[in-house]
Amino acid sequence: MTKRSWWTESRASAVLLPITGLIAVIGLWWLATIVFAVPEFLVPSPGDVLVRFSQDPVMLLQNAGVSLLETIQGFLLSIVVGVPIALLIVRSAILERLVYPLLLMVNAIPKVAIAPLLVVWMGFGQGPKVLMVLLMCFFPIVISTAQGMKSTPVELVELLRSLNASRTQEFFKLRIWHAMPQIFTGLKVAISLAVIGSVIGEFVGATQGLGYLIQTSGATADTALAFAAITLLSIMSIILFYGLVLLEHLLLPWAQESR
Amino acid sequence: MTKRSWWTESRASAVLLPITGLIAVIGLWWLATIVFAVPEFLVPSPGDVLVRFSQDPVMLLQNAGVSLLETIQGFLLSIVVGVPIALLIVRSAILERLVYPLLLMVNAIPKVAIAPLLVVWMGFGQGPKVLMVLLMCFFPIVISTAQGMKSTPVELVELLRSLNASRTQEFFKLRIWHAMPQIFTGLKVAISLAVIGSVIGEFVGATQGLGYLIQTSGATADTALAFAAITLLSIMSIILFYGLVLLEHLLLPWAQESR
Amino acid sequence: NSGDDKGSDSGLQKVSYLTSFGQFGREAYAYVALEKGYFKDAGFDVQITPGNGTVEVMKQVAGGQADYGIGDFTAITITLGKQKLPVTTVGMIHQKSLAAIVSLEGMGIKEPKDLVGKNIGDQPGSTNQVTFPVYAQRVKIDDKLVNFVPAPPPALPQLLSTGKVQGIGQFVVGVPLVEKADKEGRKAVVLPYAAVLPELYGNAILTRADVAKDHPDQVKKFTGALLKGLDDAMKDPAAAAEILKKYVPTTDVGVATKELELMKPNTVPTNSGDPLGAVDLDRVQKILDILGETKAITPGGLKPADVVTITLAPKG
Amino acid sequence: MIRLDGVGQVFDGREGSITALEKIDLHVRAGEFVTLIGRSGCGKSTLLRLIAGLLSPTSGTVKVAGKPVTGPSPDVAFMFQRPALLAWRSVLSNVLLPVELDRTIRDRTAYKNRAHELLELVGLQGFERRLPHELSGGMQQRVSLCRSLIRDPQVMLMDEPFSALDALTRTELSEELQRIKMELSTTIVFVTHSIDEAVVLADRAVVLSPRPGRLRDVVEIDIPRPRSLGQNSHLADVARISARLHALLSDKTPPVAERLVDEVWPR
Amino acid sequence: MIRLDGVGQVFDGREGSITALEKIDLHVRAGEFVTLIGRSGCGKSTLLRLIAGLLSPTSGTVKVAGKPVTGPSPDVAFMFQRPALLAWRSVLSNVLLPVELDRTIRDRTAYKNRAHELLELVGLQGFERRLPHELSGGMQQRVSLCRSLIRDPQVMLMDEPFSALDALTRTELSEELQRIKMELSTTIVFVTHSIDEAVVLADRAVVLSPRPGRLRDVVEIDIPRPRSLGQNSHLADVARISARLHALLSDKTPPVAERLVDEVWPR
Ligand SMILES: Nc1ncnc2c1ncn2[C@@H]1O[C@H](COP(=O)(O)OP(=O)(O)OP(=O)(O)O)[C@@H](O)[C@H]1O
Ligand SMILES: Nc1ncnc2c1ncn2[C@@H]1O[C@H](COP(=O)(O)OP(=O)(O)OP(=O)(O)O)[C@@H](O)[C@H]1O
Ligand SMILES: [Mg+2]
Ligand SMILES: [Mg+2]
Repeated sequence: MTKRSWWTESRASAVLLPITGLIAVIGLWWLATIVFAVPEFLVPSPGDVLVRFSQDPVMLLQNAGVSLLETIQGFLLSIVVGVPIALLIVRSAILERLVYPLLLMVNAIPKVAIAPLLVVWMGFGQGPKVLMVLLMCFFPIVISTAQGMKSTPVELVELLRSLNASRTQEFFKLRIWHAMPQIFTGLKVAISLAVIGSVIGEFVGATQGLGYLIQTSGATADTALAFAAITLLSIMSIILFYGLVLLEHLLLPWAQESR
Repeated sequence: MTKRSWWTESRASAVLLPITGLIAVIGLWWLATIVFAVPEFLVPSPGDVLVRFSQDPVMLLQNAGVSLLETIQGFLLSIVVGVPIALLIVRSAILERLVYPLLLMVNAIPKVAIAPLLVVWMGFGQGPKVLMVLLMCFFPIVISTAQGMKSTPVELVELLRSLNASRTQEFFKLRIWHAMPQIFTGLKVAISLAVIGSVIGEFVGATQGLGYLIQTSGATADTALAFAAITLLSIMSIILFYGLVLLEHLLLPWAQESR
Repeated sequence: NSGDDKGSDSGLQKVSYLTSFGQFGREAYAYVALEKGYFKDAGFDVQITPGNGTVEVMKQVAGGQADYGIGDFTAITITLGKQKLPVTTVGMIHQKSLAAIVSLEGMGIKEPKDLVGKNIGDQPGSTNQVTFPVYAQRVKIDDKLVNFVPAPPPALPQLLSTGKVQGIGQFVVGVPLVEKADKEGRKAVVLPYAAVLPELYGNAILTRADVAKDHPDQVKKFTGALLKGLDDAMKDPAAAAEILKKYVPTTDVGVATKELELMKPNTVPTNSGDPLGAVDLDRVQKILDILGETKAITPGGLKPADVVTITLAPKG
Repeated sequence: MIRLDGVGQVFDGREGSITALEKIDLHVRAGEFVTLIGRSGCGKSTLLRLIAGLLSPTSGTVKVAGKPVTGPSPDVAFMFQRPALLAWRSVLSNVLLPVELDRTIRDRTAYKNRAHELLELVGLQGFERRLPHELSGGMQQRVSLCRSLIRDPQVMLMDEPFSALDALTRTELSEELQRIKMELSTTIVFVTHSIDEAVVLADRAVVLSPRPGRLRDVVEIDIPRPRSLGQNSHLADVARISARLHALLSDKTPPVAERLVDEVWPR
Repeated sequence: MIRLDGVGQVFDGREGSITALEKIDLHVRAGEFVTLIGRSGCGKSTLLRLIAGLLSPTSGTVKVAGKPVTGPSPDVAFMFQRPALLAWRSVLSNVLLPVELDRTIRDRTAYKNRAHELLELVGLQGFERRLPHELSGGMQQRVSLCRSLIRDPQVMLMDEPFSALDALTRTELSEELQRIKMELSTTIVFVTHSIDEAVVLADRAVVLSPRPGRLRDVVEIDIPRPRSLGQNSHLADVARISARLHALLSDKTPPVAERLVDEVWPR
């Protein structure tokens, strides 16, 4: 039967369940710190983190805002850069074979290792942070867009060809649409990486942002602050992820999921 | 016409073109260092890197071997962990909503920030490195497996249901297979992250591996060594990636690509 | 933000400055100079950015992203021995090295001899690790019998207090942090290198070689202002920590004050009469010799002038 | 065997809901061959999906073998309107899928032989190891047909099984289907667009009216078996009934379901 | 209009190659209505794909309007065997796809009206804004049919356009198709499994032999138009030609292609 219970279908559950999950996770974390008597300087309990957060809520949120902005800028940029690259890759097998090694090489570089380099090149502004986000998250976007477009059924491609569609039309009227669900999968992977990218970017030469906080607090043994920052980061990442899920729901009503 | 030139189809091109691409990249790098007169301490030229490599080829390759092993172990582990999680997620919407926040939270943590924590917990062995690889790369695997399985056509799911297949059979006879192309997309994203994961793992408490080399050389301004290590890393990543491409080709002859 | 980029709105010259690492109490003096207007009086509009360790600071200064920076003199020397980065030092912050091996009570380390057979966590390539062979020689132990475990600086206190390592490479000013990190409240055991290696300097002021050559007056004015901040910070550490807190809200004033107090003896010039920040060429030569001896640099490969622009160093 | 009482089905969509079926009362006896005929979009596939338990009705009840349908059952085989082959499986292993999924089956070789037999019957010998995308549309449909025949279910629901087949193959397969029905007394509900097919195969032909699908009429077909799609010895009978069905299908007046049930319902 | 000379098509697969077509010589005149008939899997779709330029023959040449086919052309419309609708587009915008893709078209509102007209013709009024998955199989096929009719191409290639349609809809649509053909003198190649359809619609019926597909015979049908699928005033003619086609299809002897060409080829 394809019927579902009201609970699975309801909007309330779509919001309440993730929150329950989150609370469960935090509960587990709390329990673990108590049961294993984890010292606070290693892993502070959620309580410690909350206390630390309440000491400087404005400062923490401001820094989170900085990271969020970089994340979103870099993420959008990587869509703008990644999708056209994917188009090229799908368009020509030769180009694909020439371009992939380059992408792989760039992608294989541990970003932490080149963060300082970016600063030396681009200074201490937002530039290198946004670039870092881009570097972190463009690859999943490129690859899932490309694979999605390549998996367009031959039948539909032939339809467009028989209608004498130009290659451009083939991409924008067919392949991109067909690939949408897979593109969203790529975006969902990318968004988490984007968040991390902003943090890694802020490890070097930043004076604000959650990455800066983590860096500073790590070195001042203010573990609670580091965890408060990481928690904010996780929340940011979760919100962005569910934002994408929502967007997918709104934009792709035709993409049926089967369970 | 679905005809292709012999060149696009030939096996030679599948090997030669990527190599050409690679050489082009290296050429560009070389050119850039000359044209912009990039000082060696910032970005050494491929020549410098090659010279540095030839000074210690065995040492470098040995360290690369260590990283490779960790990468592969962690990667396989994350398949073993990730696919069952994806199964659970697809199986139940409620579980999905409960589990995703946890995954997202774990995934959102900047791994560099918790590398020391892993060492504190697990000591200086290979353990924390493999775990780091796992943490880095399980998410793309989970999400692409889950999305791939969810996108199984309703028609085929109904077929299996009408044949009275158990849920387990539905997953192992249908969904997993249908998701295969998308799983491979996830694996391709994951493998690059896995390589980086091993390096980040080696930043802390390691005495061998490419990450250790990068860390050491970074601190002694032996930029050429760092770049030699990064180059090896890239090569490793490229080889692993194309290994997956080959595997996909062998395992999924039915997965047609359209261009 | 290059050296001769004049004419901002306020008529001040925009200058960027890098701390040696992060924004700890030990870096407070720059903020003191900023807060008290010493930089402004000298004609500078200074932007302070946290650095990421000596080598990165050197690269960023050499690459033109920063005009001045702070780095450990030994690390600077070793790096310059390997790579001719276009940087030079124009003054000292620490007249004695802050390098030390730090342990906690009850871990079996009371004196240098106890180090044998122990695990010491440290950042690869740090001053502590690189000069350890010399230190070992002076305290008459075999450096090969001490096992260094590489780990990044932020992880070190955690590794130590969980007993994964029995000692860590740390600056003496880091001791309050180590003690704060240990929730069992154990006291730190400190083995400062300066006790047996009085020749070594600590942090030095870095600038680009061409700036030092073309704009010596500017450099002198800048170091003057910075050292004035250092002087104030040493005279009243608590006030300096408060100033730091203003700029870096995450600062723990207590720890910062303690750091500055611990740092104080190391900033005092060894030759009486020398001003704050002075450089002694003979000592520089001695350091070069020591590093040559341990093969940290090629023996005879560097001359003092390659490392220091002595003409710009503060003089009495 | 199959009993529908006041069954209705409404689909909700973003552009409003569609009433696919309304007040369907139908009883199919055990061993009966019922063809379901009606204009495209009148709800034939939906009706089949309801019986198969792939859909639960928005109103009314569906019973198979006396039990209310709550989900698919092993005794009911369903052949879909589209071939629904698994792209990664060869023709043979697509046909054997139902056997593979049934864990109560011990002796699989017997089924393997049966699969080869069936494939030969539908003219696909030599294609056993091919993948679905190497087949033509009609060949795919034939594979799907073999798959639904591989086990001998009590009830077979077939959604336009012969639509992509040529006249000859169609004739051959309709004979096989009748043979199976007679040997095993399988209950068959067979959707078709072809009046010929409806007449030649069925014990009764059920005519649905277009949207919303209601029962327009049920026509008893009492021509002796075996009958053949091609040459037919009962041409007159076939023609008469065909004309009747044709008229029923063309009729534009809405059916009076209640009255029809009273008249035609076999109680 | 369409000319095939010695056309052959071999598919290579992992399990060996399949010869789908062999030595096909065929000439379709401008404005002619040719039906293509043959057993399932004999190569009808392949032949159509060759003419459409979606496939290039492994041997021989294909010419349309005197020019060798190297790829799809705007003058040739193709209706696929499967509906091939874009899942993310409404029915209306699926129908309008060909217009949307043609950048030479200025006046789109005229086409919009035409689309509504066509949808009404096939009985899909009220479904304009639905998504394909909300339609039944036959409804999807009708949308696909409307799509192929929206522009008035010189050549129309139709692969079993009526296979999922009921008899009535089929009759109505066959009339529309003949009307289009006569008004615009469109050249139509029409694949079908139904001998009736082949006879009633065609000027000539081309019979292919099963694997490898060869031209078995070409039958001229000289019944006056308009003809109707349902009631027919030329019953005797239709019956005669149907019988002929039936015999040709059942014939198990391999065709002698060369001889046939000599006999039947209109030069
Ligand atoms: N892509 C392909 N790869 C391999 N073989 C193919 C392919 N397409 C068609 N064939 C083979 O070519 C032959 C003719 O196929 P085609 O689709 O033209 O048949 P058809 O006459 O249209 O049949 P139907 O009436 O069942 O649609 C078949 O034997 C089929 O197996
Ligand atoms: N999943 C669905 N969502 C919305 N409407 C649906 C869905 N499935 C079917 N319908 C609607 O229900 C009606 C009946 O559809 P059904 O598939 O049962 O028709 P059918 O008689 O099988 O037609 P055909 O002969 O064309 O296959 C149609 O009007 C169709 O639009
Ligand atoms: Mg149907
Ligand atoms: Mg076909």
